[in-house]
Amino acid sequence: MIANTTIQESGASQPLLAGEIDSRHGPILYLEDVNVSFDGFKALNHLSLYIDSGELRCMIGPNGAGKTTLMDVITGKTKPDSGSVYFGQTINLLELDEPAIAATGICRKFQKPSVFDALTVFENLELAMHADKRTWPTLFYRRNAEQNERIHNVLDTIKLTSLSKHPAGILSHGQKQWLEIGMLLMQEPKVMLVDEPIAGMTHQEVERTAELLLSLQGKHSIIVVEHDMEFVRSIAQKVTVLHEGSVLTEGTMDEVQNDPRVIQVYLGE
Amino acid sequence: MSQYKQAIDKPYTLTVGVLLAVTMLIPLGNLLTDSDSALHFSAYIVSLIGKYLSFALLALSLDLVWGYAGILVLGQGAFFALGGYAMGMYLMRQIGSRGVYGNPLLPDFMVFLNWQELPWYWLGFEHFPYTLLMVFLAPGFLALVFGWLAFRSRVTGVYLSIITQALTYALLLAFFRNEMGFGGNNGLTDFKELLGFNLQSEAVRALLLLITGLSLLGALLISRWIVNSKLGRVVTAIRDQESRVRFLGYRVELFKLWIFVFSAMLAGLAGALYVPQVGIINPSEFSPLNSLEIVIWVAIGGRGTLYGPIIGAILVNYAKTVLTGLLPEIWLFSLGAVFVLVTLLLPDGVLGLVRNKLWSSTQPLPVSGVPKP
Amino acid sequence: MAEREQAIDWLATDKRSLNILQALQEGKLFELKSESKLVTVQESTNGYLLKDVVSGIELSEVERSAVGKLNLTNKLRSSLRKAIAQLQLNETDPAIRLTAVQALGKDVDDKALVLLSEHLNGETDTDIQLAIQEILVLKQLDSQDRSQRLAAVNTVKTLNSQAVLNRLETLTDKDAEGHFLEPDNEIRDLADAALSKIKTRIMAYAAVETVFFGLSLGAVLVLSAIGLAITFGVMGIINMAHGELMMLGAYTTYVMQKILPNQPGVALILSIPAAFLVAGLVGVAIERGIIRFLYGRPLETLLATFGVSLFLQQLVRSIFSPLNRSVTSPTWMSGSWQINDFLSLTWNRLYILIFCLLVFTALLQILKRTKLGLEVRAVAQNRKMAKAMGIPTARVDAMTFGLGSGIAGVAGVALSQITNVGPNLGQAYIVDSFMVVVFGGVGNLFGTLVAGFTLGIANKVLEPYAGAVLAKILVLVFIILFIQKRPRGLFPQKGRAAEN
Amino acid sequence: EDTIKVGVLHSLSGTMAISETTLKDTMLMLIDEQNKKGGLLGKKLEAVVVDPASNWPLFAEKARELLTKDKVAAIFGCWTSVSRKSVLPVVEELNGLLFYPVQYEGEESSKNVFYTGAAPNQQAIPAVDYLMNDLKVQRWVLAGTDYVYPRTTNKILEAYLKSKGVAAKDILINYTPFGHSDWQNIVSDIKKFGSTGKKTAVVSTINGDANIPFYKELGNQGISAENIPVIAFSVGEEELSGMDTKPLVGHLAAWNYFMSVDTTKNAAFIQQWHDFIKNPKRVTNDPMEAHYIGFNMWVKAVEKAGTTDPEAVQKAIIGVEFPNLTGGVSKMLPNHHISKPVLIGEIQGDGQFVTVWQTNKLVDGDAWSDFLPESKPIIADWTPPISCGNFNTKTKKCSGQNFK
Amino acid sequence: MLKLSALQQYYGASHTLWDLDLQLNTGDCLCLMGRNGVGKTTLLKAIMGLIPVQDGAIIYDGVDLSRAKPETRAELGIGYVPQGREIFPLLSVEENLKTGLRAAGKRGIKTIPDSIFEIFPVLKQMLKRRGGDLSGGQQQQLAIGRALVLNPGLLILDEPTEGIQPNIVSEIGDVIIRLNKARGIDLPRPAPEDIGEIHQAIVRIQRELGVTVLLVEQKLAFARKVADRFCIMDRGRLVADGLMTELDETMIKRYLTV
Ligand SMILES: Nc1ncnc2c1ncn2[C@@H]1O[C@H](COP(=O)(O)OP(=O)(O)OP(=O)(O)O)[C@@H](O)[C@H]1O
Ligand SMILES: Nc1ncnc2c1ncn2[C@@H]1O[C@H](COP(=O)(O)OP(=O)(O)OP(=O)(O)O)[C@@H](O)[C@H]1O
Ligand SMILES: NC(N)=O
Ligand SMILES: [Mg+2]
Ligand SMILES: [Mg+2]
Repeated sequence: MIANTTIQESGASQPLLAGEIDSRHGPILYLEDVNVSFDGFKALNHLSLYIDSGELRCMIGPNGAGKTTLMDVITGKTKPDSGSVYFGQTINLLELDEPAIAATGICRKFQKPSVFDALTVFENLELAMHADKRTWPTLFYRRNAEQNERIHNVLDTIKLTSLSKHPAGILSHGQKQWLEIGMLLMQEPKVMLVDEPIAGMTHQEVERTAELLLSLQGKHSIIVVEHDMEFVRSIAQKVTVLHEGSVLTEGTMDEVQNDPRVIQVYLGE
Repeated sequence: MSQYKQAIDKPYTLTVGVLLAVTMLIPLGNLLTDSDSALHFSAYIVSLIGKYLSFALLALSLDLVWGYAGILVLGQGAFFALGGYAMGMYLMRQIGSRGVYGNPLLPDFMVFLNWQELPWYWLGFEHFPYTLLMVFLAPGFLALVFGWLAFRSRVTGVYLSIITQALTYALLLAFFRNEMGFGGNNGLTDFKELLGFNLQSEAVRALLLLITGLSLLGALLISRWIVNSKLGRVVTAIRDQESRVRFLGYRVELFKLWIFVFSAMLAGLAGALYVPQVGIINPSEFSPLNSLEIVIWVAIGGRGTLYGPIIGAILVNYAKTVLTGLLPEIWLFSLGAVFVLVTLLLPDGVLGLVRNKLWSSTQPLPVSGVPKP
Repeated sequence: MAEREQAIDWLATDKRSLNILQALQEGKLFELKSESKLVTVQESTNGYLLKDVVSGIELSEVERSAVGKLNLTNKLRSSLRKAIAQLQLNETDPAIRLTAVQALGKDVDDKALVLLSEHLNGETDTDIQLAIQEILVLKQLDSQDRSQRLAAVNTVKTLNSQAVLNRLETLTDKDAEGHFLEPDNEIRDLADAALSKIKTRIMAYAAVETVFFGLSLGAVLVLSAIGLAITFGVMGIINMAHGELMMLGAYTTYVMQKILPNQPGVALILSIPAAFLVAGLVGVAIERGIIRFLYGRPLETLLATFGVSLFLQQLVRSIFSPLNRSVTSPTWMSGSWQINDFLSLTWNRLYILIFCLLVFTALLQILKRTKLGLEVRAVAQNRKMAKAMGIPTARVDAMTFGLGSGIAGVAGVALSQITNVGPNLGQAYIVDSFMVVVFGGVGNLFGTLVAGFTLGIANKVLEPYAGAVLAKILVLVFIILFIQKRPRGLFPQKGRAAEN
Repeated sequence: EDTIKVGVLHSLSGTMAISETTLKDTMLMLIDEQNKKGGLLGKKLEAVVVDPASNWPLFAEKARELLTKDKVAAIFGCWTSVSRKSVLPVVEELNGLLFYPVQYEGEESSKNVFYTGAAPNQQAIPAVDYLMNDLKVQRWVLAGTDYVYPRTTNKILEAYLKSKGVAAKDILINYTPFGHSDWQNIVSDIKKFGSTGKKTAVVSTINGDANIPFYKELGNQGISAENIPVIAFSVGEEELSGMDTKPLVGHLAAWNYFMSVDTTKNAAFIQQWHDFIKNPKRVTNDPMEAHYIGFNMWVKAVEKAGTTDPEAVQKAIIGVEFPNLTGGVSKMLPNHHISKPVLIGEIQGDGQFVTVWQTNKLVDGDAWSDFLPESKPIIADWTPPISCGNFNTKTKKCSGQNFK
Repeated sequence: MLKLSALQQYYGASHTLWDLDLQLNTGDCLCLMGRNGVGKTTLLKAIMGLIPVQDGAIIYDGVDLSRAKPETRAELGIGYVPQGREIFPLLSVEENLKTGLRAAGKRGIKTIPDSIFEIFPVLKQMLKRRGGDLSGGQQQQLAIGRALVLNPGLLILDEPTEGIQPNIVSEIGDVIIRLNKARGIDLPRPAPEDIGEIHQAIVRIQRELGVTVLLVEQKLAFARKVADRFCIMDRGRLVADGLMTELDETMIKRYLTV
């Protein structure tokens, strides 16, 4: 209901696209045998993971299991020690840096909300907006009516219309979370990596977020990391449990919830 | 567009207005009236203002990289000096055989150090268009190479600041060397003509001032257009959260490079305008302390505002002119005290004060109104 | 002056004149104008206290203008030196005899040669015997007897002596027409071999020397940077007045020496705590008066401290005049440790190197072992949270800034021993100091140490090939390129936190 | 009240304040004294002091300010050559007068500048003559700071030494940057260069601040004046007063004035200085004497011309004579340089010099060195018919300022 | 224990807290609720002294703290767990914990109490790791642990469950309850000869003293579990309060949904 108005056709119009994403064989994201270590500590340990096109995947796991690190690997922030990471069949993400990966259509919301404090809410969204992001076109860029409308739609979605002209620096924690989600929407990504979207949100806002994410699936492949089980339950189809840097188990919510190992390391009770 | 931009529009307009008035009035006054007219300004005033305006342009250039892109360049003077040297070389070549040794090709300092031929890098500087090109290209190229290396390797913060300082320091030492062929410590002096016009004539001085003023205005307009463009916002975003911008798909290093090179070229232009008006260019322009002073002008005026640095540069240099004449023995006390007081009392620079008093905007300001991350 | 030279020669023949000659050499010999009489003097409150030259009996006190000093020139000085050496050859103290022998050996004339060989017979001290033999064996090279010469060449090749080197070179040289100066092939070949042996040793000594030069330059860099490593590296304050704090330390040394004019060594040692206090207190005043209002606005500290630096410069100009001030080096800091003719290490540099390491260790201990160390870093990383944890940030800030400033002052004491004490002292070091801290990695004290020594040695290794200026340029370019490879210095802060 | 203004253009802050502040005080003293004598042309003199802050473009700006705003009759100022070069176009454009009191590299003669310091032939050449003839020096180190004055001086000296038969391998030339402070290698090299048994000397054109660490290092590495004397052209009493002179004793300097010279004029001058500056320990030095001579020559010229008009003073001052402090009578030459005695002194433990040699008559300052091929044919003569600062005697052409 | 009266706070010209009154009794566990941006964090910061208040009083244990430095408040035993964790990123976990020792030292605590590692074992494992390198959840645990070093009488927690895995969330809940109901750190098992009235008395006093807790929390379930009172803010004002059990759907609808 929300996304239909804000998210336009994506994919075909990517100007910076390094090539069509080939997902004919199913998965759009491939991670195989990925290892990351920090000063000897293995944050990701022979991790393999496949995400299908259009899928909404929930990712849970204890604190420090490596979920954020996984996103760091996919978005190019952290280079793994070994393993392979492919976007579609053809794009080797390990060869690309962060902006190049973003340009292929992989976007991310950070665990700690990170918005641009000095820019207004509006400008934050505008910056994120899908567009030609090279220097000269950016310099000569003019916003057209359609783009304007899109920004306003997203502002509505994230309920920040009234604050649109304020610097983002004055937003409260929860408002920043919303703004980041808005920025994600503006980017029209193929793959969305959403790290703990609902931290600091009220119960009702959580519901709205769930609705939003559900409406986006199908068009976008989404990975959501969250510790709020109620929320996860409300959106989950397939859930992956990460533990000590590798996949502990994968399955439907019910399967996972009843897995004794998951209960032991994560859910408790 | 947004409210706070309107808030800065007023002083901006005022700055533009005053600059325009000054740059038109003084030169036109001098060109059109007799020397005893009230509208006729002495060569002293004209070249003084010319110098201030060149410095203002230099400060503006630094504000672009520092105020907006957050790159604290401690070597901006290097680009200024390079532009200045390019212009100086042209002016030297213009002396021709009127030098003290009458050598038609070689500048005097080369003659008495027994240089036999003009070094290759001096070739072409007899042509003004080529010189004009080099005024932009020499600093631009240096900025391009240096910036490309540094930004690509993600050198940021103080590390970047200090290596820009190292850069200008290295250039200082290099230009001091007489073997470099730039006149060593004495630099380039004794200029006579620009485009065939006598540099000492009143009209040429007035015209130089006019050109400087118009360049400054032009640069201010372009800079404002840039910072209000989306590129300007990307650059501001980079200042606050560089890594986040990458994940939005922008090539941070290219944006930084763009603004860095543009700013270096502006600085080069400032240098080129400065040299014919003060009559000398010497390696001390490369000294790290000079570059530091530019930072001070920007900070005093208010960084991240474009017009603030212009006013800062003019104020500080005017203060210097006055104080070195009025309190020659103790003026450093007063200047030092001014720096301390401005920092303590006027966190947004002099312009912050003016802005708050005159336009008492309740809107937070783009740079310092928000707690820094 | 020529008359004086003759007089010295004449005096040299009489043992009793030693006092007079020494007084003359030390600049204590004056002429009492009214009586045209030579006296030695001692400074007293009202002028000079006169003493009889020979007996040393006190005579009277006169005004300064009543006496005129007997001036010396280089020529007189060298005659004097010889004359005194001749007379001292028979002193009882072997150390004095050794110096006398060495003095005579500097340029040996026939007279000295006879004197020395005579002396050798009666000499009991082995060191002195050796020294004399060395002089004599060199002379043997000029002997008429070929076998003696061959033997001499063989003996000298083990000596690390410049005189030997010069002599051997003349044995292997050609004259203008390309004929060898030395007609005897065998001697020449032997000399050649000996020469190459000595030269190999010289190369090794030169390498040691270069490393020492580098370390001592490095020590100066480290000393000047280490206070900044705290105020800038740890606290994040861009302290442009750092150089001026060093300057204050140097001026403290000057003042201490004024207070204790006759004990420059004691004054120097006392200057260390004094300079620490002076600079430290000024630092605390700067922090309490200015910087504390600027936390969270690091760039503004640059502006304010730049103002402070101008102020301090002008302050010393007003108090001490714009001229350089003369700081003396105590005797134990002067001269060098002469290992042999080809290697000597200057004492002042050696002491400064040691001093630098001491200061560094002390500082490291303070930051590691005391609570202050932890609290400083906590405050620097998150001031508000530090407050919320109960850390008295104001006190920590003042103490830390005071500590960094105090160390700058101590560095100033060291600098006073090698360079100008003047109002510009600070500016000469500020750029280098920042460079060292950044090159080492901000916030890493150990990095500062390694960076300082690295840059020092790099500079000194390059200098012989490139010259002083080019070497410095090359080092700067090296820093610029190095930072590309390691964007956070030699010892970067690692991990997630450092990335943003 | 009607006064005659005199501009004093010396740096009071920045790197050059160390040297120049004293000259500012000297000027104030001289002006003060002249006023006590009744002023000039019946008017009081008024000093206008500004601070060009060791910043070269600021020198030009301040010169312009003095001439345009304050309308000074003459400017006494500058120290470094580059500051003079910066001021030069301004005084020429505004037809002012500049009295420049420091020894310099020559190769210049402006209608508007009077060079009261030494030209190379009044300092460097006699110094080398002394070393060669009296000390029998055979090997030469020419060490200098890398700027025009040392470069030019050393070029002149190199040419001169070679003309005297010194081989190239016996000359070592070394340049260091301003404020160079780490002399370990260079001193070690000098030591090696001088240890071959041939008498070696260092001719130092090392400037200002670099000298203290240089001499410290010399002392510590055991180079004494007896083995390798250093003769300096930029180290005077004032520089010595900031040094620990113990290790320097016996090293040399060549100047046109020493404080220790025992003449009644000098004693009076020193007394006057001590009274004025209220510090009996302050020393006097060569550039002070240059200002003393220059100022008094200007006064005489103004009196002679009856006006302070620069044009008239320029004409009147040529040929004006004034007794210098060391015994001779200096004269303003047509090339705007003056005649001076050349003294060589050895440093004493108290920071004073003992004169060990001196020219028996005054030496005329030569603007264009005879030892540089390009300058040899050039002369300066500001009297008619030549009236030019660089007149080529071969081509009979005038270049530079009065280029036609 | 804590009494706020007529508190006013502004960010520049914008009025964030309006005339706020709040009372916390010893042993209370109060949950502050409200939508995003209504001023909850602001209020906690004001209590901690991290932002100045323009007017009103903050009385803690009878002392007016409204102008006191944050350091003083920490020394008096107010522990603060900020939103967003605010770990010292370059200090190791151990050093992070040690930062509280100066203030704690005033009340006799010289070393990091072992009980903290019992509550959060992960901290013991990562003692030498830089705080900034920890995962989000690990940092949150560190932040709570750090506040506990002060052995606080009043513990302020700003959304402490944010980003924490479920089993730890419930543990944190238990911890809060335990701290609140009893004075946190369990006493060592007494030696047999000590068992007696004195020991009993100490235990009783401690239990009665309990840590007072002021909590901001959005997760209803969690809030219901740990808190015994609630308090709702809207646009800088207190609009409702009561016992946790009294928090009903209408109130939730009215104040907590958008
Ligand atoms: N740069 C680093 N240096 C050292 N250890 C690191 C670094 N980055 C991450 N780690 C460690 O790697 C592990 C995985 O961290 P990560 O942030 O991926 O966890 P997570 O699954 O996102 O946890 P959470 O749910 O708490 O956010 C953690 O134990 C963390 O301490
Ligand atoms: N530094 C600031 N300057 C101006 N306004 C601010 C500042 N910080 C916060 N605000 C505003 O004050 C209001 C209250 O913010 P606060 O952080 O206290 O909200 P909150 O109730 O904690 O929200 P959340 O649940 O999202 O954390 C918000 O509307 C916010 O925009
Ligand atoms: N002229 C000089 N000494 O610079
Ligand atoms: Mg995470
Ligand atoms: Mg909050």
